[in-house]
Amino acid sequence: MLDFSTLPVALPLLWDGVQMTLFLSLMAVVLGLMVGVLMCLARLSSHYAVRFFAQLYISLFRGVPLLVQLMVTYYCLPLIGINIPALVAATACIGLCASAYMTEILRGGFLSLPTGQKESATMVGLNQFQVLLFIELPQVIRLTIPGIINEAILLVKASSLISAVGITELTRISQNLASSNFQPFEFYLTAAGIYFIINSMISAFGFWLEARINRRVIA
Amino acid sequence: DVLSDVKSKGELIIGTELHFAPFDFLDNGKHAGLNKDFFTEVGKELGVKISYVDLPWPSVLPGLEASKFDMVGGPVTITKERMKRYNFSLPIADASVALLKRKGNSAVTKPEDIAGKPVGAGKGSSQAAQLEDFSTSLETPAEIKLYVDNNSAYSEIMTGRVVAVANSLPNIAYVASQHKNFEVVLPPFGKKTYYGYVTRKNTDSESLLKAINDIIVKMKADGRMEDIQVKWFGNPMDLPTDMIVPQI
Amino acid sequence: MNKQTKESPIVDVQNMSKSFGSTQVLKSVNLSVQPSEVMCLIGPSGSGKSTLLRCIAFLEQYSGGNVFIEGEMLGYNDNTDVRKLTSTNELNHVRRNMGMVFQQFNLWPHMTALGNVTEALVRVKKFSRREANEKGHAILAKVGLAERAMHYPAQLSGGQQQRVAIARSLAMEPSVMLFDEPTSALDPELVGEVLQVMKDLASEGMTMIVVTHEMGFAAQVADTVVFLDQGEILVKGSPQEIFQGEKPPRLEQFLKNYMDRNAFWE
Amino acid sequence: MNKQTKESPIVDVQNMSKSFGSTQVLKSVNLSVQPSEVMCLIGPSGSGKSTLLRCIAFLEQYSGGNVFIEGEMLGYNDNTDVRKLTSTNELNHVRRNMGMVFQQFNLWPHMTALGNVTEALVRVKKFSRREANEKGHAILAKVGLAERAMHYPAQLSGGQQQRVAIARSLAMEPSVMLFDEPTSALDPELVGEVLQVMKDLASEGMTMIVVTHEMGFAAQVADTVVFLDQGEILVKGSPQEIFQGEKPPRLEQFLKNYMDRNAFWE
Amino acid sequence: MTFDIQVIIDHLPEIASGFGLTILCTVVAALIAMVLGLFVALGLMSKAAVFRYPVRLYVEIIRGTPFLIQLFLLYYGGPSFGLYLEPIEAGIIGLAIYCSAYFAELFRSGFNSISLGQLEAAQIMGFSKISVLWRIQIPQMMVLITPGLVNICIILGKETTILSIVTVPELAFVLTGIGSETYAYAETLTVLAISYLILSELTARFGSWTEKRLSKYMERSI
Ligand SMILES: Nc1ncnc2c1ncn2[C@@H]1O[C@H](COP(=O)(O)OP(=O)(O)OP(=O)(O)O)[C@@H](O)[C@H]1O
Ligand SMILES: Nc1ncnc2c1ncn2[C@@H]1O[C@H](COP(=O)(O)OP(=O)(O)OP(=O)(O)O)[C@@H](O)[C@H]1O
Ligand SMILES: [Mg+2]
Ligand SMILES: [Mg+2]
Repeated sequence: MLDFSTLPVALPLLWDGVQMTLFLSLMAVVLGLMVGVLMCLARLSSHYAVRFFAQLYISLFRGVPLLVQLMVTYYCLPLIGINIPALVAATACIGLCASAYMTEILRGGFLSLPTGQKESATMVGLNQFQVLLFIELPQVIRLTIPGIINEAILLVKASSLISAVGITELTRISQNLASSNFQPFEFYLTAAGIYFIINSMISAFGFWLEARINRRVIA
Repeated sequence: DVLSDVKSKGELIIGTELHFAPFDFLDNGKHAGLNKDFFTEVGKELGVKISYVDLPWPSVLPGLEASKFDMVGGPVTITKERMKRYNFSLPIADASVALLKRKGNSAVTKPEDIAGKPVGAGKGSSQAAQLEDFSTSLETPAEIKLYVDNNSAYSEIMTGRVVAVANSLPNIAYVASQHKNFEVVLPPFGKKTYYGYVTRKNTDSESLLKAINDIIVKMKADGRMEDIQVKWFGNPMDLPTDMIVPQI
Repeated sequence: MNKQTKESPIVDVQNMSKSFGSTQVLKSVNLSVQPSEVMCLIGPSGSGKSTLLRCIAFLEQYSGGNVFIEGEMLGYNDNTDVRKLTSTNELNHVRRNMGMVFQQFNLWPHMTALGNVTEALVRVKKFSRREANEKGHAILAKVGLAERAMHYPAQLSGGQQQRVAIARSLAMEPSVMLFDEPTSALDPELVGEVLQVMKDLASEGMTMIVVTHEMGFAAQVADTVVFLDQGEILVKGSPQEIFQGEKPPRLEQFLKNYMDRNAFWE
Repeated sequence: MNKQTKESPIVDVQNMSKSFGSTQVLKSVNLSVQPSEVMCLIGPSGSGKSTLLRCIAFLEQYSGGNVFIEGEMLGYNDNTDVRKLTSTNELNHVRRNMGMVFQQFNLWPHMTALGNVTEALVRVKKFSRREANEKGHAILAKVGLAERAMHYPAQLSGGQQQRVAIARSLAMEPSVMLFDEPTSALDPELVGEVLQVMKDLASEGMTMIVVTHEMGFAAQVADTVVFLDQGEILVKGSPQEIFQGEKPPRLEQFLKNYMDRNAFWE
Repeated sequence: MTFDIQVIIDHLPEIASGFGLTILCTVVAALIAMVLGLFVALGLMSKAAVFRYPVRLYVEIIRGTPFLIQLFLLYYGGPSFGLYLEPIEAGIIGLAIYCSAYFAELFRSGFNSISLGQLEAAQIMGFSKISVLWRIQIPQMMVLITPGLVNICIILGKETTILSIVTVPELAFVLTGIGSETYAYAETLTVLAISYLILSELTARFGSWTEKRLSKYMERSI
């Protein structure tokens, strides 16, 4: 019933889509982690205003659907004179949206560290920034690897929304192929398979990383 | 203005959606269709490179307004409402509504047979609006289902959730010619409508619109337009040569 | 074993008081520790031993009184009428004289034993990695862990972890070491090795303040034993005075409880 | 204090052995506990005390030998040549005779003290809530916690938590209680209250097996003290025999370590 | 482009019904997904490999592929296997299946976080497995995983926008429709953004309220 005969022709196109999907997801994870760390610090700050700002940021970027964020950045901002290239808009939106989730994931990590760790670092004279960078962050990242990997998988899938700003990635290519050949099932199944492979690799990487780190840290 | 900008950067950027055979689609993995052929000629006439931005349909008109590209090169049905907001080129194809059904389905042999039955159409399309009008004129109105994506709608004919899908004749004719499970229910119904290309409604864009219209006229005169029509519709299409007053 | 001379004290606590909310946990405590003195703090649970130690390290802000470390005022600027917290820099400047060892070791699990010991040398004292490692190995050897330098905390027994924690503090060459029940979280079998390291330190002349429930250690190693009860110093004296002399009833009761639990040879 | 009579034993361990992977942790242990007997297991860390207790509760499957609880075989059916695990029902039937108290209390944090005590009455013994609460209050009163019935574990001190844990076991009216270092996780000051509850139980005639590092308790309360070393029973006898008699060198060393740490009155 | 609030006011009834449908789908799907997720989690932790591996594969496939594609295959592909679903049914079932995989992983982490000792304490008192699950494990787990549950519920709420591909007239479907009819893009996008903001804010508030209620016993008051 299914007819995959057109697939060989389509594969190079799908490969282009895969590359774009991977590129965007990677950028988003990196941006999301960096902004996430900053926002997390803001969220845990002792200054009310800073904390409030972080809370607002999280509500906004976690609450508004990514598609809407994309549409607003790309199609509404030009109306007030801000013109952002599609790729930048897409990376920024996915990255910032991811950062809101990362913030919460990382916050859990920071809160779960025993306070004694910080105290012992203070007592040997490390300053706040050094404690954060050398003592806390590496542990937080280790503790939150499963959450981060989860988020990375969600990002790979969320990247399908960026076709709304004219960037062609895996889902869009599959849709184009599906409608041009009138074979939606074949191409959607193929796309699903590709996503599955990508995401399995990400989660396998996560397990590997966790095992590698935990081998030493948890006896 | 837009035309001189296009010429100075040597590139005309077209926004469209590659989901709409025979105007824009992927053939063996490459962009093909009537629009592609037409704009290739435009490129030659203006001496510029043509590039395309592929967008989901709900993003196409917002994209035009936000100046993300120079014009919409996907065919848009010319309507009164839309003309208030955008400028249209001369008609480039017939957009009259017809029905697509499962091959051999004897329950629907003429448009009126859809009375009381589930029928699909593209959400927000002028064809959907026409179907709506037509349906209310029937004794028992049809049950209209709106789809975000034409392709899903066509799938529904096979799942049996709808008996037919209304869309523009050129589109469904092409679908039927490519896919042995479908056939077109003739004749078309509703008011006569046409497809045109769209530019922004401002003075900057007028020069571009005029250039496009000039090329359409020129191509009609030298027969290039007819070649393209035969290639994609199977036969030449009779189109008005002046700007029309839309009936809907 | 009385090394007490009348030099200027290393730690000088004057009238220190501390409240958490409305409950006063320390009530005007006076304490001074001379160079090379080993002071043990004993007392019932909740009497404020940990709080006192943590205030001396300024991990808690004391609410009244003054603390001087090697003559420098800790934690506050007192030039004006209004008390003002010192800057982090000034605080670290005073704190560089102190090392602290916690009940829960608080090693950094993502670094090896050597990493734990050298981290501050590199970050704070700006040693090169090579110098730091050299020094780190030497100190680990001193606490009997030369072979365990490349082990992560999770790969070490509790006793070994606590010895790494001691080494980590020693690396910064503090003039006084604070210990908060360093053996309470250890399996009984592992207590000995940690106490041994502490005894060695004491005999080398390290100044130490030790909160402990190990009466044997207090009796054998301390120069001064301080019995704290309900946030006040009830008795202070040499081990002989505390354990054998005339005792106030609270101390008597405290020591009797302890003996009852452990006596099996009468 | 010797209540030992030659009735049939409540717990009878015959030739029990246990391996984790390739390491044998228990080597052919024989042990029998008479009604109302209090047996204390002592020994160095890692000697297999916990493992022995857990095998008696069948929380670990022992690999060789037999265990009988009130004459019933525990954990396996031995009718055929091939050993077969019993069904959960049969296991629960034998286990209803045992209560166990753990080092880490293992209270259920989402239930009040009363909830912890009554849960099994309701779920297992099918008491009505009202009956269960009545009985629960009575037992909590017995361990001195009448007023704390509605407190959650997090609102109780360690000593109080451990007493709730004991009450929870008592509620099921076991004929033997197993304790695995019930006071090791407690602040020294809180050990007394838990030991007191255990002493009371012993004097009421409860049969108990207690793994402990509290030599004072063992000396004062036990009928039999068993010294375990490297998975074998090295010595077994009355407290007098163990603590004052002729000793094998391992036990001598073990007790000497213990005394050194705690002696402050010589 | 001007901001014309009148467009929104004119279409308020449609928008309200779209929003209602979005909430309905979110809530119903979340409830089904939690129950389903619990069973999947039990499967994931089963000692029998014949159970564990297929369930693991289920989770990986569901988590690894986009919801859009799953829903498309369910709704448009289902009839080939005799599975005819109404759009809303398909939407809710699709969402529930999709989120069950995420919930399952969350539940699994929750189960793992409960100390073995607590289970042993119950075991030795003769609790049945069901009693242990229902009285000991689940109540405690909820405290730990509520933040995660809220996260997934928020994601679930936002995934409802995808139900438009199966013609469920939820909020995004209604609003993009209004947008393409009236060209009021900015207005409709704003309404969409605000509505989802409200929805996820409500979810988050509900989450922290539950968290507070659940965790009263975790607060240390001594
Ligand atoms: N952060 C805090 N907030 C409120 N009260 C506190 C805090 N820390 C300690 N306390 C209270 O201060 C008192 C003294 O506590 P501290 O920890 O100093 O006692 P301790 O002598 O070290 O006891 P232990 O032997 O159990 O360690 C106790 O009543 C305790 O409840
Ligand atoms: N689940 C397990 N897997 C592998 N080895 C184990 C396991 N449990 C215990 N052991 C090993 O069995 C030996 C005996 O352990 P056990 O816990 O019974 O000692 P113990 O006498 O109770 O010590 P402690 O006084 O420290 O509690 C130890 O060497 C331990 O490492
Ligand atoms: Mg303390
Ligand atoms: Mg043990």
